[in-house]
Order: sequence, then C-alpha cells, then structure tokens
Amino acid sequence: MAQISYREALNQALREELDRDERVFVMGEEVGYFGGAFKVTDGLLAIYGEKRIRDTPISELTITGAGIGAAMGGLRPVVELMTINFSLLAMDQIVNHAAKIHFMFGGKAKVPIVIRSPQGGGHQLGAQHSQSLEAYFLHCPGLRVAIPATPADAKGLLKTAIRTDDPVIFLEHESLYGVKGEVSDDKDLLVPFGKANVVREGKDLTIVSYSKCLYDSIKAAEELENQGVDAEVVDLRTLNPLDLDTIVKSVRKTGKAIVVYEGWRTGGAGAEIAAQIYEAAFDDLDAPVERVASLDTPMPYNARLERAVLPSAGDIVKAAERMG
Amino acid sequence: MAQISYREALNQALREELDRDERVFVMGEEVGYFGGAFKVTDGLLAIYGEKRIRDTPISELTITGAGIGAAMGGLRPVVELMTINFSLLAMDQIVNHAAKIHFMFGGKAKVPIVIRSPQGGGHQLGAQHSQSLEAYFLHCPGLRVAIPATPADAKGLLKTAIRTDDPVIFLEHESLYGVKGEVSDDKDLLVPFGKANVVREGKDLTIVSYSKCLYDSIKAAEELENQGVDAEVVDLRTLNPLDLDTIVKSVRKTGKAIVVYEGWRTGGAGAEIAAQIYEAAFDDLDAPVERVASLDTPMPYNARLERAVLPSAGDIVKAAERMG
Amino acid sequence: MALERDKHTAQHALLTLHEAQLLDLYRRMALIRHFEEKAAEMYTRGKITGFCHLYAGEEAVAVGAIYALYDKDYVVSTYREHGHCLAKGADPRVVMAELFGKSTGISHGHGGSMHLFDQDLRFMGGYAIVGGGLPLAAGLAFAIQYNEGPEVVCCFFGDGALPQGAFHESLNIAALWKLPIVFICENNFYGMGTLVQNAVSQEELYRFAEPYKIPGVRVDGMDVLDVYGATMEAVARAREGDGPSLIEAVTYRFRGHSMSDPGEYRSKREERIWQERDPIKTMRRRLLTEKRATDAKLDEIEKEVEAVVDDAVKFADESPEPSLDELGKGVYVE
Amino acid sequence: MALERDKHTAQHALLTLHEAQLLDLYRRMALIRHFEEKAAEMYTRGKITGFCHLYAGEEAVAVGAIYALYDKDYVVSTYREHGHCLAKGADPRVVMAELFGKSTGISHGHGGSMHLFDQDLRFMGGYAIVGGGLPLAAGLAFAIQYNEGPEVVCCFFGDGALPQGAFHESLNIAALWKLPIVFICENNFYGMGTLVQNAVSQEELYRFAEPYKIPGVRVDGMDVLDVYGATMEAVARAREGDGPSLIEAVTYRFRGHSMSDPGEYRSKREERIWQERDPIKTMRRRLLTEKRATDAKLDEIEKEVEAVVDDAVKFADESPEPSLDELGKGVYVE
Ligand SMILES: Cc1ncc(C[n+]2csc(CCOP(=O)(O)OP(=O)(O)O)c2C)c(N)n1
Ligand SMILES: Cc1ncc(C[n+]2csc(CCOP(=O)(O)OP(=O)(O)O)c2C)c(N)n1
Ligand SMILES: [Mg+2]
Ligand SMILES: [Mg+2]
Repeated sequence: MAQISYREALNQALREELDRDERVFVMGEEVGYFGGAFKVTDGLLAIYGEKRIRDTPISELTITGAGIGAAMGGLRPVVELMTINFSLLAMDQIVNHAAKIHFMFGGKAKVPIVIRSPQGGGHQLGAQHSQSLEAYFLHCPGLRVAIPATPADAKGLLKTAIRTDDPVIFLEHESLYGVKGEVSDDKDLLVPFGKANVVREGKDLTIVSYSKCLYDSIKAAEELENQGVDAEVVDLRTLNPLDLDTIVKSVRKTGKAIVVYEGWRTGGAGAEIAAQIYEAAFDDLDAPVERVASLDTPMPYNARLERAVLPSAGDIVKAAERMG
Repeated sequence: MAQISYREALNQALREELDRDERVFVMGEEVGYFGGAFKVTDGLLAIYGEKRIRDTPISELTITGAGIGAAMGGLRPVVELMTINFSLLAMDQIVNHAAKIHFMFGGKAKVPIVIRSPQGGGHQLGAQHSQSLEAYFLHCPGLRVAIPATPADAKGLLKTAIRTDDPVIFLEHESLYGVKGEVSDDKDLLVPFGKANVVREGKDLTIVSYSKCLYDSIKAAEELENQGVDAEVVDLRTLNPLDLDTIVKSVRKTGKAIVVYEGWRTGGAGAEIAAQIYEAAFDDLDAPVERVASLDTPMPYNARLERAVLPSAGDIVKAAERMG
Repeated sequence: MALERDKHTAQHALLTLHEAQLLDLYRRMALIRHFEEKAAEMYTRGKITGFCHLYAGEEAVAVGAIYALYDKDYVVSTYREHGHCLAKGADPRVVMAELFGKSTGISHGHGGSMHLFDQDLRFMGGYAIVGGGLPLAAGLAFAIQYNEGPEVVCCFFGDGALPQGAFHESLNIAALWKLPIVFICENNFYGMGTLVQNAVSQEELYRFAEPYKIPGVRVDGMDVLDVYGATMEAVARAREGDGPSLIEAVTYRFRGHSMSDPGEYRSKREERIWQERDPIKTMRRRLLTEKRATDAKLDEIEKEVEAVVDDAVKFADESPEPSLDELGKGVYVE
Repeated sequence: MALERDKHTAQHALLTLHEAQLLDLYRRMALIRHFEEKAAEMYTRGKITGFCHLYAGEEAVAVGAIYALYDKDYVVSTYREHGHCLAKGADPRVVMAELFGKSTGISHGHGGSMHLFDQDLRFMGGYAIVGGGLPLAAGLAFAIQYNEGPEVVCCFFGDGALPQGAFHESLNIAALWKLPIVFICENNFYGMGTLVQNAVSQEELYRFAEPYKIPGVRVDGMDVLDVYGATMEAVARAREGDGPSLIEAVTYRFRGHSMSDPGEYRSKREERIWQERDPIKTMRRRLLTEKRATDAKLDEIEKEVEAVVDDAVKFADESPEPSLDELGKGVYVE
C-alpha cells in the first residue's frame, strides 16, 4: 500500500498491464513525448518505446476507429482521447462501430478496447472544454462505462477495463488527477465492474454519486452530520454495469435518495439512476429522489458563474434540507 | 384542410417556408435530384433550383458545420441528415458548436439552423441503421428538439423550427412518412414548441409518448378500453422545451403514468420524463412510472427479433396491467 | 472516361497465371453474379428484407483484388459486400442464410446483407456507415505491423466515401506509419443518385494519394486481370513494409443502389455501354480468344456455380430463425 | 526549412503600399505583441485563468492576411485568436476584458481567451475544437455566395488541424462549390508537443491543395508583406468567383502551446533561430533600410500601443463581472 495520486494510480495500472500483456498498447494525442496532456502516461514512452506508446495526429475519429480495428486484430488498445469533448468527433466509431460489432456480427467479433478520457469542468475552460458526457455512453448498449473517483479505483478499474473483452469507456475527471489515496501495489488486484462502494454508512439519507461529485457528496455528508442527518454515500464506480442492488439496499434503509452528477441535469445519468431507484424501491421512498447536477447551460468562462453552474456540496445539503 | 401524408406535410412546410423567406434553403445528401432518401424533398429542386436545394457530398460533419456557418451568416438552413445514425459523425458540430455558439459568444451570435433527420427501427436495417437518438440531443442545452408524430404536427413544427432563432434538431420517424392525416393549408399556422397534445382523454392512466410510439400508445389505449381502463394519451411533440405542465396535469388526474419511447430503455428520454414526473407529482402517483422502450441491445436484422426488441402496443398493455 | 493506365499489367497477369487460376477467377466472378441475381429474386419474393445492395457488374474488383491476397490477409468492406465476402472464401450457404436472417447465417441473422463477417476467413466485416471501415482497416494494419506479421489489409470503399473525413484521416495515418494496407476505391461513378463529379472536386480519385506521398493508380475495374495486377503490386509493397497504396478501380453497378432504387438518374444508354463491358463476358471473351479455356469448360463452370447458389438458397430457406430466447443477449462478451 | 516561394510578392507589396499603410501593418503587429506580453503577465498574476494561447511570434500571419481583407469580409479562427481578433479591428479593451472574464468582455465573459467573437466586426469566432472552424467558415462562404455578396471568408487554423477529417471535407466542399474562402494554415511546426512531421505524412502542407484542384502556396509567415501579398491574390481570386485557396504560412510561436506549457520539447537553439526572424523586428529593419520609416516614428508607435494595452488592462480590471442573476440564462435566443 502506498499513498499515490489518481494520476499515478492510472500510470501504474498502465505499466502493470503493459508489462503483463504484450498485446496492450497506448495510443493518443501527446501520450508519448509529452507524457499525456494530463501527464497520465508520463514516462511510459521511455520504457515501452514508440511501438507501444504511440503519439497520433489530431484525428479523433480515426484514432478511435484504428483502436477498434487493432482490437479486432487481436491487440488490447488503450486509446486516450485528450478530453471527452473531443470524443464527439469519434461518436460514430464509438456508437456505430465499437458498441455494435460484437452483436451485429453474431458474436464472432470482439472489440477489447479501452477509451480513456478525462472530463469535467471547474478550470475556466469554457463551453467547449468543460463537458461531462457519461450519459451519452450510458445510453448505448454494447459499451461498458467506468468512472472512478479514487486512486485505488482508478487503478483497479483501469486494469479490469484492459482485461475486459468488451469496449470500455473509461472516464476520468480533470480535477481528480492530483487527489491522493491508498493504492495497493498488488499487480493482480482488480476492481470488478458493477460493484458500487458504500464509502460512508448512514441511516437517514442515501447520496448516490460517482467521479468528482463523490467528494462533494462526502463533504455534504459531513456537513449534514452537523445538522444531525446521518447520510450514506454510495460511489457507483461503473455506470454500465450499474450496481442497482447496492443502491436499492441503501435506499430501502434510508427512505431518501439524492443523485449527484456533474453532467447537465436534463437527460443526465442521474435521470436514469433516479428512474431505476423509483422502479425498484418506490414504496420505500419518503420523498422524490433529488437530483443535484450542473445547470442546463453551456459552461461560462467566468469563474464565479462556472462555480455556480457546477453542483456543489452546498447544493447537496440544500437538497437534503428540501427533503426534510 | 386536406388529408395528406407526414411526408407530404413536411414537403409542404418546406415549400411554404422556402416561398416565404428567401434565406431558407435545404441542404443534404440526395435532397435534390433524388428528392431525398425518403422523398421528403421531392420536387423542390425543380421549383427552387440548385442554389436553394443543395445536394452535398457524403460529409456529415461538414454539411452540418456549413449549415451552422451559413446560419451565422444570416441564412436559415434546413440541413437533412439522411438518417440519424449518421448524425453521430456530426456530433462535434451539433454539440460543441451549434449548441454552444449563442451562449459562448455572449449572446451576440445566433444559429438558426434546423437539422432534420429520420430515425427509428422496424425495417430490418440492422444495428447501424435503426437507432433513435433523441436522448443525446435532449442532453444538450442550447438545442431544441422537435419530434412530431402526426402530419399536422410535422408541418406545423417544422415551420416553427425554421422560424426559430435557435438550433433545432427535428426528428422524423422512418415508419411515419406514409401516415396520413388532416393538415391545414394555412401558411401561417405554426405548432408552437413546448405544447404537448392530449390526443386521447382518459381518467385511469396517462400514457406519455411521442413520434411513432404515439400510435402504439393509442392502440394500447384502445385495447385497454376493452379491459375497462380509460387511458389518457399525451403526445409531447417537442422534448426541449418539454411541456411538463400538461404531463403533470394528466398524471395528477390519473395517478399512473407510462412513458413510451423507441430509444434504448437505459438512459433514454423516458428516464428524464419519468424523473420529472416523480419530481413534480410524487404524491399523486399510485405506482412507479412504467417505461416501455426498446431493449438494451443493438438492433438485430432478423425481423422477428427486431419486432421483439421494439416497444409495442402489447408491451404498453402489459405495463398497464403490471400497474394494476 | 479514358483509363490512363495501360493494360500491360493485365496482359502480364494473363501470361503468368496458370489456366486453373484463370478459370478460378472466372468461377469466382460467375459465382458472385449468380449469387446476386438469386439474391435479387429472393428479395422480390420477400425472403430477404431490409437494405440489399448488389454487386453485379463490379465482380472484377473484389475478385481481382482478393486474388492478390493470401488467406491470412484481411479484408474490410462496406454494405455492398456480398462479392468481397464470397471472394474471400465464404460459403455461399451461410452468406445466403444471413440475407435470409437465419441463425445459420454468417452473422447469426443479426447482421443481414450489410453486415457479413467471418473472423476465420479474415473477412472483417461489412459496414453500413459510409467511410466507417477505413479507420478500422488502418487499425487492423496497425495490429499486423505491431505483431511484425506478414499480412496486409485490403480495404474496399466507394467513391461516395472519398469526401468523408475518415478517408483523409485514415490515409494520413496509414501513410505516416507506413501501415500494410491497400485502399481500394470502387469508383462506380455514383453514390446513391449522386454523380462523383458532384461530390468530389477531383474526378481522378487516385490523385488523392499524392499529398500523402503514397502511390495512387487507376485501374480498369471491369478487367479482373488489371485489378489483380495492380493489387499484386500494392500488396507486395505493403508486405515489404513500404506502406499503403490507393487503387481507384473504375467500375459500374449494373443495378440500382439497393433493391429499392430503380436508378432513374442513369440513362439507358450509359447502362448499355457499361453492360457491354461486363467483366464476366470480357473475361470469357479473352479466355476464348487467347485459347486459355473452351466454351464448354466455361459453361460447365456457370452450371456449377448455379447449382452452388441453388443449394445455398435451399440451405438458407430450410435453416431456422434465431430463437426468441436469445433476445437481449449477445450484447457483451462478458 | 527552405521557403520555396520567392519574395517578389513581398517586394511588390513594399513598393506599392503607402507609408501610412506600412506603419499601420507595423502598428498592428506591435499592438498584438504588447497585448500578448501583457496577457502573459496578467495570467501569471491570476487575472486571467483557464487556457490562454498566445500569438507572439506569429503576428505577421494574422496582420498580413487580414490587411488583405475589407471590413465586410469574415474571419474565422481558433483558440489562439487574440491576434486575429485585434487585427480585425477589435478594441483591445473588450478583448482584455474577455480574458479577465468580465461582463464588458467581447463575449460577455462567457467565452474567455479561446472564444472571442464580434458579429459587427465580422470576426466570427475563436473555436477550441481543432479543425472545428473550417466547416463553419465554409458555411459562411456559402452564405456569401448565396447572397451574391462581394465578401470573402478568411479561415485560420494550425498545422495540427490538417489531419482532421474536417480539413478534407471542408476543402472538398469549398472547391466543389467554388466558395469564396481563403484557408490559411499557420504552420508553426507544432501541435502542442507534436512536430508536424509526426502528424502529417507530407511536410509541405500547401501540397494538400492539389487534389482539390485549388491553388496552394507556401509563404513566409514571419514576413507580413509576403503574407499580405499572397492573401491579396487568394482574396482576389475568391472575390472573382474562382473559389478557394490554401495558404500555408510558415511561422513559429515564441511561447509554449499555452500559458501552462513550458515547451520542453523544443530546443533553445531552434527557438533562438526563430527569434532572430521576429516578424516585428524584421519589418522594422526593412522599413528603416528602405527608408520608409524612421526609428523615432517606430518608437512612437511602440509607445502608443503600450499605452493602448495598459488602458485595456485598466479597463478590464475595473469592469464588473457578469451578474449571478444571469445564471442559466442566455442559452437560447427565444
Ligand atoms: C455516413 C453515411 N452517410 C450516408 C449514408 C447513406 N448511404 C448509404 S450508401 C450511400 C452512397 C455511397 O456511395 P459509394 O460510397 O459510392 O458506394 P456504392 O454504393 O456506389 O458502392 C449513402 C449516401 C450512409 N450509409 N452512411
Ligand atoms: C479536436 C481536438 N483535439 C485535441 C485538442 C487539444 N489541442 C488543443 S490545441 C492542440 C494542438 C493544435 O495545434 P495546431 O493546430 O498546430 O495549432 P497551434 O496551437 O500550433 O496554433 C491540441 C491537440 C483540441 N482542442 N481539439
Ligand atoms: Mg459509388
Ligand atoms: Mg501548430
């Protein structure tokens, strides 16, 4: 066990998998000489060389498609899209190809690709560089969606993603790279898909979240504790598969749920999670599920406006108060 | 008033708007000489010429982007994407550009573009040609989303879309082009955005739907009538803006709601609609909102499998029965 | 339209190929033609549904190009891929069964006419998004290079795909990394109803190779030997590590874009001119003129492939549909 | 790297431009340089946040090209667009205020450094998606053609955008429809840390014009007169209805990719060589040598623009932030 950052945890996962399996390679813009726009792949080029750490031109559609083709050809590509905003250029390859190929060809093809990409706002990068797009990938059967919040999960889920035979969209958060936490150096420790993590137990209220919002949720739970409200906090870790059991177990206990996500409120992943909570635990709910999310607006550059658009611990506390 | 098809209604809307406003033009693959892959633009080239009815190369990203640029340059483009499946190639221009430009440039730019596209399954076109992607556009502030079910709405909403100063995603359904209905020939009759239509009144159950699923909903309501269940059927017409008032008014009355949509169940527009129903009418609900949608799978080619994947009147009836 | 390439490649191929090989080329083209004609019939009879894009008229391209490949080489294609799939060695039975949507189909009835696939044959799929196959093909070529394998990838696409961004991105990456791939653009002059000169600012499509510094050639796509010869050169180059090539095969589809397209945008005259250049008739004439085959032998082949196709239809017809129990399954490997 | 174009265009421009015009060119470049240096300072002091991509070193490209335009002509740019926006006539106050995120900013504080826009100036925006501006620019040119207007569009993008599909699609459509547009590729050799030869299979980027049958030229992007001359030709062509051109302006950014990039991938030596080719110093030297300006006059201009930039900072600093009451508003026109 060592105290390392989310960034280092991802880097470690990549190294271990590159060491374990010759078929694993990393491809993307600036992943090599530059070490990654967020330095996640730092140092890999020196160890693994250009063959396995491949800088690409700025061609998101074809980088992604080539990753899919390489996966069909027997490799285990880890494609980095510099930020999720650019994945919109690759949606055809992700949704029309990666997600479809296994089924559409009758089960005989497989596409074991991992598409890693940071997302999220908070750095005054404006409307075209601050999006959280997990909802698009959640609404696409054939894809898996992993979205770690902690360094340990970043490592363990990335390793699982690389070993999975299905295409995985692996969503990091730009604000989390510096976050530190305990991470095992056991090379065989995987974090399984579809197992949520109850990071804080409580009996009065369930806060369901993932990625950076987990931290806001924990902070809110601490504030609520001062108000005498004992909140349970669930980190989903993967959105597909979704661990509804863990959510429902918690909601049955608390009778109240808040879903916290950074995507736009309308049509976001939280709408689906809320819908599933209602469907599975309607009679256990004392109040409608609250959704705390980003306002439905392109992200403004101005820092104060940006802060107000993003969901915060304060918003979660307010939602809890609304639920009485 | 005349009895015309959904296709003819769209064609009529285009003609009227082309006649009314010199700035309106139509652009897309096969819209000219071929008359549109679904013949929606049939006959327009002969009347308006190549300047205003513009055949394009197969370049969805740039056709869409050029439409946006033309809109910024003062025109009123109606861009046809041959089917919604190809919009995935244009997501960057739609989500990163069309939806952002007005806000991101401080309100001084506007993008009065209409992106028309048919979607949906049911014709054995397989996984890459049978999708319903409204959920992606719903989860994107800055866009409007219109999705007519009837010939009258097809015409009236398209005219509104063309006259609107915001970018509109206008979703047609491949199975509806031949559907006939009464359509006014009043050139100034617009169907406003954000006004749902209660197409059938009832007191026991609310079925909320749009596009092709409206017909399944009506059929289900008729079947339910035989079982003594009096269902109200609401056609949303636009998903953004969403007429929550009309939905909630109905649900308050009936205490039960089924949301029917053809997109994949998980993360679909129905999740958002359901979540909003709960949020606004939790205490009025006698049972959790039922969602009837497509199974979470790429579309199989085989007709029998395809039929089973798609939502049907039978599925709606079963959902109603589940609600007791 | 004048073909700028002289026919020495074709002539050379004719001289160097054995009789058995020449007959094999003929047989493959004839098989595809019969298959497509039968598919049209079955479509009309409602046995095949959805979109069905036939390859009749273009047989020389798939057959000539794929004949230049080894079994282990990969092929990537489009929705108009019956020909490529058969040329790569697929059993007509499982291809026809797929068109019929049967569980015995090459894609288990999940794919249909547009989505044939066979990993073992290294037929890596028909894709229905115009231009969608090019990035995948580049990725397959990357995997070969990564594994230092001897294989090459042959990627087919239409003239309609050329204006897609994926074309440019894929050629650039393939050229930049010297990937072992041959891009074959089937220029049949139309993308649906759009003439190539209304879609591309340059009618000589092979010239798009130039800026990437890779070879670009135009071949007579109605002449199986010309296609074969040019592909042999490009494949050799790719296999030696010298990177990709672009081949423009000028050809013509004898039918509409798909079974539902009457092709009203084309003149009868134009169709007649191209029908006279029928690749199968041309090959027959040449084999007879050069005395490399007899009429009797060629007739025998025609009969043989007719029987094969009839058998395929029978097989498809008698095969079961996929079970409803499978519903919602098969979406994930794990 | 040798510049293949001879300098007769630059020489010609020097001879035909009035002294006032030459000084104007100098002033514009000096203004941008001072603006960028002040922006760097303000970024370090935390007044500017987010991404901030400076144009120092590349001034000759924006200034030379935009000097060839009329006011009514359109400009489309990237996230590295302070220079283009100022060259198109924007008030440095509102540009600086935008960088400060103030409500008086040219985009009301919603855009920031990467998203300047002014409809009246026909500065149609800075876009942060590499390649994203090209289709928009083609659309603007389409609108001009549609209205039979006399305007042209000038679209700037980096070498890094060349491998994007949007480049190919936009050049093809522009060429096919003979749209009045000038594509200006600012080849500063790097896209972030990636050398152009590791991103594009062809280093002479202007050659990508060839297949589209449009003119492609390479100009010295450190020489404002060369850029001006070449753009004049391309603009004249576009205005006469003869369609688009591609200009590759070879240039160099004096700073890192953005304020957070120390640029470790570049050698000090390389940087020094290019600094010696500083477009402003070059112009000064030439004006003095050719006796078209005096040292005193040029010093006066430098002082003048310094004052303008100082005033812009003061304005920006004193301006209010957008109000929180606006939250969630401004997303739709209606
Ligand atoms: C991205 C995309 N856009 C549009 C279509 C609709 N479409 C199917 S085939 C086709 C024409 C393609 O022509 P070409 O590439 O020349 O191939 P051909 O049919 O002539 O073999 C079009 C526009 C599609 N399938 N994919
Ligand atoms: C589609 C997309 N991919 C990646 C990025 C990240 N990115 C921003 S600038 C840049 C380099 C662009 O280089 P170039 O076009 O040469 O312009 P320069 O910065 O040199 O002016 C990259 C990769 C982006 N903004 N958009
Ligand atoms: Mg074609
Ligand atoms: Mg650059």
